[in-house]
Amino acid sequence: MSIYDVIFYLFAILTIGSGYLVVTSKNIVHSAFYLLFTLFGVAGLYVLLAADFIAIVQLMVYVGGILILLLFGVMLTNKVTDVKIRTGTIHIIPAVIGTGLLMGVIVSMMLRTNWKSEPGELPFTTTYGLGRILLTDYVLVFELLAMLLLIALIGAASIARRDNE
Amino acid sequence: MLTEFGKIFIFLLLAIGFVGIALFAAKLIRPHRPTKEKLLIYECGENVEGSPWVKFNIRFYVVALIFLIFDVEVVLLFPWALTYQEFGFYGFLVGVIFLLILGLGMAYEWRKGDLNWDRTKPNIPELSKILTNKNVSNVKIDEQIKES
Amino acid sequence: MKKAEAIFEILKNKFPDADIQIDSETPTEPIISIPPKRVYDISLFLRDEEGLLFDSLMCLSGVDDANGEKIKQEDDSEIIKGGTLSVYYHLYSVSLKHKVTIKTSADRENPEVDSVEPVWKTADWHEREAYDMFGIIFLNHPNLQRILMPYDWDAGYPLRKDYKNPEFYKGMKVPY
Amino acid sequence: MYELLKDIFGNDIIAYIIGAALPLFVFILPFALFAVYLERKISAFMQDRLGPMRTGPYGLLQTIADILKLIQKEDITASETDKKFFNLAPYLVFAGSYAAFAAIPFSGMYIGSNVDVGIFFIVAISSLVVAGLLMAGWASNNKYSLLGAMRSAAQIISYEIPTVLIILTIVMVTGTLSLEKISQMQTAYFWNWMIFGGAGWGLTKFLLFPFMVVAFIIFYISSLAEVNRTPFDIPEAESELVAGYHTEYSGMKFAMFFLSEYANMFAVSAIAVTLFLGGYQSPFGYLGNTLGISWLIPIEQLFWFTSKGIFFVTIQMWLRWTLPRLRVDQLMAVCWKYLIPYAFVNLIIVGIITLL
Amino acid sequence: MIEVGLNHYLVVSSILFSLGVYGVVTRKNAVMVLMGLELILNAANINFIAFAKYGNFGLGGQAMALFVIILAAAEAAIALAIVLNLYKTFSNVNVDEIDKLKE
Amino acid sequence: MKQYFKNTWEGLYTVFVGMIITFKHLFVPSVTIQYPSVKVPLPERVRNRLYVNMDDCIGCDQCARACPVNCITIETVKSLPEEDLGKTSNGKKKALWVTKFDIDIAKCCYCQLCVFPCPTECIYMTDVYEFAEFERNNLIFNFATLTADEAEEKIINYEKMMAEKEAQKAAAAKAKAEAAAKTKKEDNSTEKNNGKEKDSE
Amino acid sequence: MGLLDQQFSDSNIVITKAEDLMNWARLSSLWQLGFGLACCAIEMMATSASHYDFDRFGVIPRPSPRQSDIIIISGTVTLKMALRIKRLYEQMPDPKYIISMGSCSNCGGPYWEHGYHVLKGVDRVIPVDVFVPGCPPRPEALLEGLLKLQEKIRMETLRKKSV
Amino acid sequence: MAIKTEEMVLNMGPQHPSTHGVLRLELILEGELIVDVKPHVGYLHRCFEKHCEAMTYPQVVPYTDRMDYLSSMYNNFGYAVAVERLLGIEVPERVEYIRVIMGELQRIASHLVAIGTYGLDIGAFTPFLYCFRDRERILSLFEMTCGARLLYNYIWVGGLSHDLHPDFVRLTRDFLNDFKPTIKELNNLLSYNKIFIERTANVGVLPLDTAINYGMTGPNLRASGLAFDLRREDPYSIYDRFDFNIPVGEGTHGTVGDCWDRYYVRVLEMYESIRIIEQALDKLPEGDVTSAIPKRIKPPKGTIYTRVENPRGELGYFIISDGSLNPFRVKVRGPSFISLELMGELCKGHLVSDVVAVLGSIDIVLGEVDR
Ligand code: SF4
Ligand code: SF4
Ligand code: SF4
Repeated sequence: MSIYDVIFYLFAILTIGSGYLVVTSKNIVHSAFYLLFTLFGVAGLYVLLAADFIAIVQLMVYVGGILILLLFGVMLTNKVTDVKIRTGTIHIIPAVIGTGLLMGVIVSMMLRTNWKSEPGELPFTTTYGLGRILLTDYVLVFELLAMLLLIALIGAASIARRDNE
Repeated sequence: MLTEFGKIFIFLLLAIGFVGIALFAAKLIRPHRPTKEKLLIYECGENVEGSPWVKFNIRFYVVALIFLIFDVEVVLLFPWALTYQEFGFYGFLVGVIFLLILGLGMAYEWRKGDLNWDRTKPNIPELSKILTNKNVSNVKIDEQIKES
Repeated sequence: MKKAEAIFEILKNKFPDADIQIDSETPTEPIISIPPKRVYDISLFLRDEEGLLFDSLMCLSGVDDANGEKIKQEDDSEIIKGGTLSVYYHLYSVSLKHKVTIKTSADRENPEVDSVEPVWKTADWHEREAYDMFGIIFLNHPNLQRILMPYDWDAGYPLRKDYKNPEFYKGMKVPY
Repeated sequence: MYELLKDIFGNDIIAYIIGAALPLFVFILPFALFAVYLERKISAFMQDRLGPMRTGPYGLLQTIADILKLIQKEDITASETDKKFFNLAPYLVFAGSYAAFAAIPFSGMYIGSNVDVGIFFIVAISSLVVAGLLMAGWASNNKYSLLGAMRSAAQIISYEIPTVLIILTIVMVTGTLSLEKISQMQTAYFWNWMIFGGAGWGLTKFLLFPFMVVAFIIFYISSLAEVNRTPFDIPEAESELVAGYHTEYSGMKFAMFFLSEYANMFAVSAIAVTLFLGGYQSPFGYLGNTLGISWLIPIEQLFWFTSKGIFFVTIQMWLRWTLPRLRVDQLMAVCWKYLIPYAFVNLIIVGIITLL
Repeated sequence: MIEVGLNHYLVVSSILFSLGVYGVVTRKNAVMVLMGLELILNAANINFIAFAKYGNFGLGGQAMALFVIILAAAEAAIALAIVLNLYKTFSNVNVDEIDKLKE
Repeated sequence: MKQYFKNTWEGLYTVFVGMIITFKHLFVPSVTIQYPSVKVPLPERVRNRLYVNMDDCIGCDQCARACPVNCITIETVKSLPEEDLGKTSNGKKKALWVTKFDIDIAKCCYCQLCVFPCPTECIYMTDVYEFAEFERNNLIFNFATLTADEAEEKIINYEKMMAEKEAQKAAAAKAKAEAAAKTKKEDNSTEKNNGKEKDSE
Repeated sequence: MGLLDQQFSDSNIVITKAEDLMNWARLSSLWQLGFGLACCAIEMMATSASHYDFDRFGVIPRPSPRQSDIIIISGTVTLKMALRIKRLYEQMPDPKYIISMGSCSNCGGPYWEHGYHVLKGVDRVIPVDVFVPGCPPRPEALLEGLLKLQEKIRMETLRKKSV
Repeated sequence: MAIKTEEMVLNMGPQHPSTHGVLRLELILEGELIVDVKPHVGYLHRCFEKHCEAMTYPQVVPYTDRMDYLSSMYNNFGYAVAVERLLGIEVPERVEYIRVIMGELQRIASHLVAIGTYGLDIGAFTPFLYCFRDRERILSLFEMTCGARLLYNYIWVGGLSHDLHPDFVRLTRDFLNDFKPTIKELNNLLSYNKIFIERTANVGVLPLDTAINYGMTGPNLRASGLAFDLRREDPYSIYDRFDFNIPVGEGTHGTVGDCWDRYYVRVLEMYESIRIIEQALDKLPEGDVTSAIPKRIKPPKGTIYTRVENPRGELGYFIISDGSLNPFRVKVRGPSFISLELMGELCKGHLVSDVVAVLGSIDIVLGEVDR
């Protein structure tokens, strides 16, 4: 087992383990904190997949942005009576069975399919390449994203502001 | 092979290891004498009233929200900043349009006052509101003082 | 500018039914005494009346007159029965620059005085202090509770002349 | 050196740890202690005092005594805290702030990790710190802590935007994200530094100069805010929130926050130096070049880098002991209403200039 | 043990995906549902990037992942704003209860 | 808009001004007094620990009465007629044995009120301020020069004398009842005091 | 169970050295709980100000009791305050020290006789290490008290005290 | 329904870096917004009034020192004036002049603490130490004169405990000359600093009519725009002989009566005090300072309410004498007591940080609030 593999397993376990804790922990703030580790683990996986830029974007946007927003959201919307923030769960048993099945199906599908698996010649640094793609193939998407963000910004802010005057 | 990210990872592990070792070393030395009072939450020596885990100020949330959008924006700009010179003016224009669109969002937020932290005006104590009974004199106070 | 005597005349005319007196014997300042249950009316009048305009209450002090009957307890301490507790009001008019001293006395056993908190906001804490120290009860005060002493102090009113220290407060010895 | 160690151990990880990571650690830790001492001395001199005098000569051992004492202190975890996260938070904060050092080029030869997206990485890893602070504040179950952590998080994330915008400006000029490359570009003499418009003698250089100064000021201000220094130290504002997010922390855990705070100060200064002031480059050529001793150059570089870094740390302290602190809404206003628009405009102008 | 390859990543991603689904299905709290969604999106992203590497599609996969992240951010912002609004209206962020309240 | 730029400018400018001021102070010599090694001389009127020059004290109790916090305890015994206690430096005759002169310096508020009434100027405040203690009882200073035994002795002497006097008086009293009763009263009261002291010892 | 909780029956050179080092660290870095009660607090502030400079001794005020080693009771302790002081003291992590500064906290000071609301000596609620007399003590006196305390810490030992 | 942040009760104090002693503020917050502030006082209640009843008249003086420990001189001054009026005695000229000099020096010292700690509250540490450095020089002047640094027991009924030290006049002049540039420096460092102005201007605005109704006095009232100073309005001692201005708040950077005004009025008052001291030093007559001190103070039966302008405002002594050696009742009307009452009103609608700014600007001394 090479060092690469070790690190992969480490990150995989980190991701899945904390992912499990995210969905099962009773306290929603705990969930959010566990999500931090999941996201971090995923970022690690990205690095292993030679997507350094994406990994860092993951860190920056997910950990630095979405997670914080989620945390603030949690703190804002949850009525905390004493100590624990409990989130109710519904129909655990059917859900476990269902998702278990789903997982089985997907995993087996993934494994059965004969993916054309040949490590591509990815440039080691991807940022530059991504920049070129953005300015050529995806230039429209790029601008559209700006529009999307604008709309998201205005929309979210005005929804959040609504009748808060 | 140790990639550059591998080094960073080692660095992270080292940092965590260091904290672990330091805390462990401290554990070997430090005393441990908890008492009931000691384990109370500190609040200037008073009894804690209510939990801090209450619903929080919406302002923090709005800040985080605006931040998130801008964060995403600058993230997208990084690849652009690296490469736009290659495309000359066209490349620049793409970025500037992107920027301007978001600048518009910013301007909108500014106008709408979402960038202000709190929208309530601080209340200036007005005597007529504080005093409940009929009050004839107050107006006169001012006038008379000015005269004298 | 009005002298205390003039103010006394005005008050006398305005409130003929109330027992208002002036004590000009003290060498330093004449004191107008008014009945405790009329304090509110009179002070409102003093504040708002043209020509008086006492817009600020400089000081409000409770006093234990200690003029009752002194009874010796077996442990050598005294308690005082009967007599009065007084409240002194020192008023000042910022606009007209004159001052006056008003006094009211209430029975020691049932010391009830009108609150002037609605007239001068500053009286709020002063009255609480007087309550805290002397046990004078100010009627219509919005928040009459102890202010300087601990809220759960139950050993009486310390500035009364016959106050006696408790031995312990929450496990702490009080006397030296 | 690294190669040599690799040969000896036959394993790059161990070689790396011994050759690069540990020395860096060994450098940063004492630095934090030294910075605390420096701060106390500087503040003392500014206030016509003497500062620590009695522990060691001129109080030099003061911070060592402090840390030794902190080791001995009892570690209180109050009964109502959220213990798991309460204990986890120092790790996150410490790791987050120390990992940033991995990508900082201390000299031409000496860089923890020459990762291609270096500067971007540093910005991103600091979000770990934000999460750590929030965790600390929330887990403490203390109102001051939580308020402090909230403020802290809001502040750090907000000021990330102007920081990143300025970094973008630099990236546009240099065309690279690697701190190593940025440093190399500003080689040899101080007029090649980024703040003076970078290398080369074209018209661009002179046009860029004023905007680079503006960029530098914005960057410096927002980096102050990122490390919670006065005038942006409201999260731990003593006069309001007692000690902010680390109110409940005692003993060694507190020391971890403390160390990472000072390490952070150096980190942001180092970034400012790298981006604008030539990084590890000497302002007036190298002695090593003149004398023809090539191994001297990295040492000189290390010297220049640290002294520049410490210089800016000193300025941070200077500011701290001069200024009052802002209120939380003003803090946000400074960021959103002043720094970001300025940085925005600056970015566009620099973009136009670079196209010329 | 086989060397880590595409399949490993796919397995991780599908497990993460199922966890996400589990979260979405079982949790009542809207914010929790959102977290589940984030897990799902992350799982998808792992796939994108894994295929980008092993499937030799160049950087297209990564660009896709980048867009997904950005969309996720926008989605999170809007969704949380909506959650907030729900909260304003119903003082509650439990999805089923809100369902009931609507009637 | 103008306000906007003005704010920016003012912000930067005033910060700069402040920085210059603090920078200047870097080079202003510090005003610190390095205490344990350097001790500045205190002005002569300084009010610190009390000192009583017992040679001069006549035990008049004035200081104790002036003290607002009652932290001076003085007990005295009349000397026997044949004993000569000497004179104080300003020529007052001493007539009392000071058996106890305690100042509880822990209670003292250093107001100096006790100093002024002293007829012989033997109680005064010194410039000693370094007397921190681990035990509070060490802060009670005994100035009385007599040892406990001596004090005991003086009291006994005095009592003896009083007893003798009493006997004489008793004899004399028969002759002049009224006058004797008056003196007796006084004596009794002092005696009572002395008796009390004895009990406490 | 940390080292400081242990008590060694016999002393050896290692313990003595470690002890010395630890005592040295503790005595040179006494962080003070920033907290003043009355007039003495003003003198305490003057002590931290430029002329006397507490910082020379390594004493810096920390706002939170969790990070402080020494509490200087500087002023009159009233009954209302006493319980809070006790709690604040309790909330400090061990090892911790107390300096009682001024007559009031030593024994009630000028208020010992008629002070119906004054605690007559802070040692009635918490154990005091050093009493600094004075009303208020000069800053030098406080510094001297601190030196006394340092002396006391220097003598501290891990060895079992012979009973 | 607007989103309601839950109300949170946050304690500030009794142990808190910025409550200036042992004050407990109970803040009711909505997020960071203040809904209400409830001050809880009494943590320093030292039973002053009870002590007075057990003391003789001269013995009360040391206790007045301990009331407002930042302006002990002035407390002595006020008490002396009150008892003198009760006794109906005149004091020698020299005594009056020295009293005024001491009182004004004390005012400077007290304002220095107020300004310094205010800087500290806003987050600037250095001005605090500069202020204390200068204050130290005033303290050494006091120490030279009466031997104590903080609690002087200097101004007695009918006179003074000591005459001036021979060097006093020279040293005081030196100090005043050195001090004037320091105020300027302080202004540049703190008062005109943009951040400081932003923090204080338009915060905690106190309109005049409210101030009067609440009985606010001293710099706090003057900052609201009324030139009301007891030294002018109701002259005691020899204040009518000096030429000085009464600084009032002008709302330079915000509204009249905001924190900045309250702060700046104090700065300006220091200039005025310097002027008064200089005039007094010029005119200082020779004479004996202890001659008028009565051997036994036994005032006639009666009451007196006397007020003086202490650095914080109107310090009133209400003394009832029953003709014995001890006062029957002494009530003190402390300016801080009244100022603190207003805290709640002033803070409403502000942020947590502003509480500190408002509290610092009204400059309270807990010893006087609780007595
Ligand atoms: S200085 Fe004052 S308190 Fe001390 S003993 Fe003398 S009179 Fe009493
Ligand atoms: S006043 Fe002087 S002589 Fe009289 S007892 Fe006191 S010290 Fe002795
Ligand atoms: S000892 Fe003296 S100075 Fe200190 S608090 Fe008590 S009265 Fe004030």
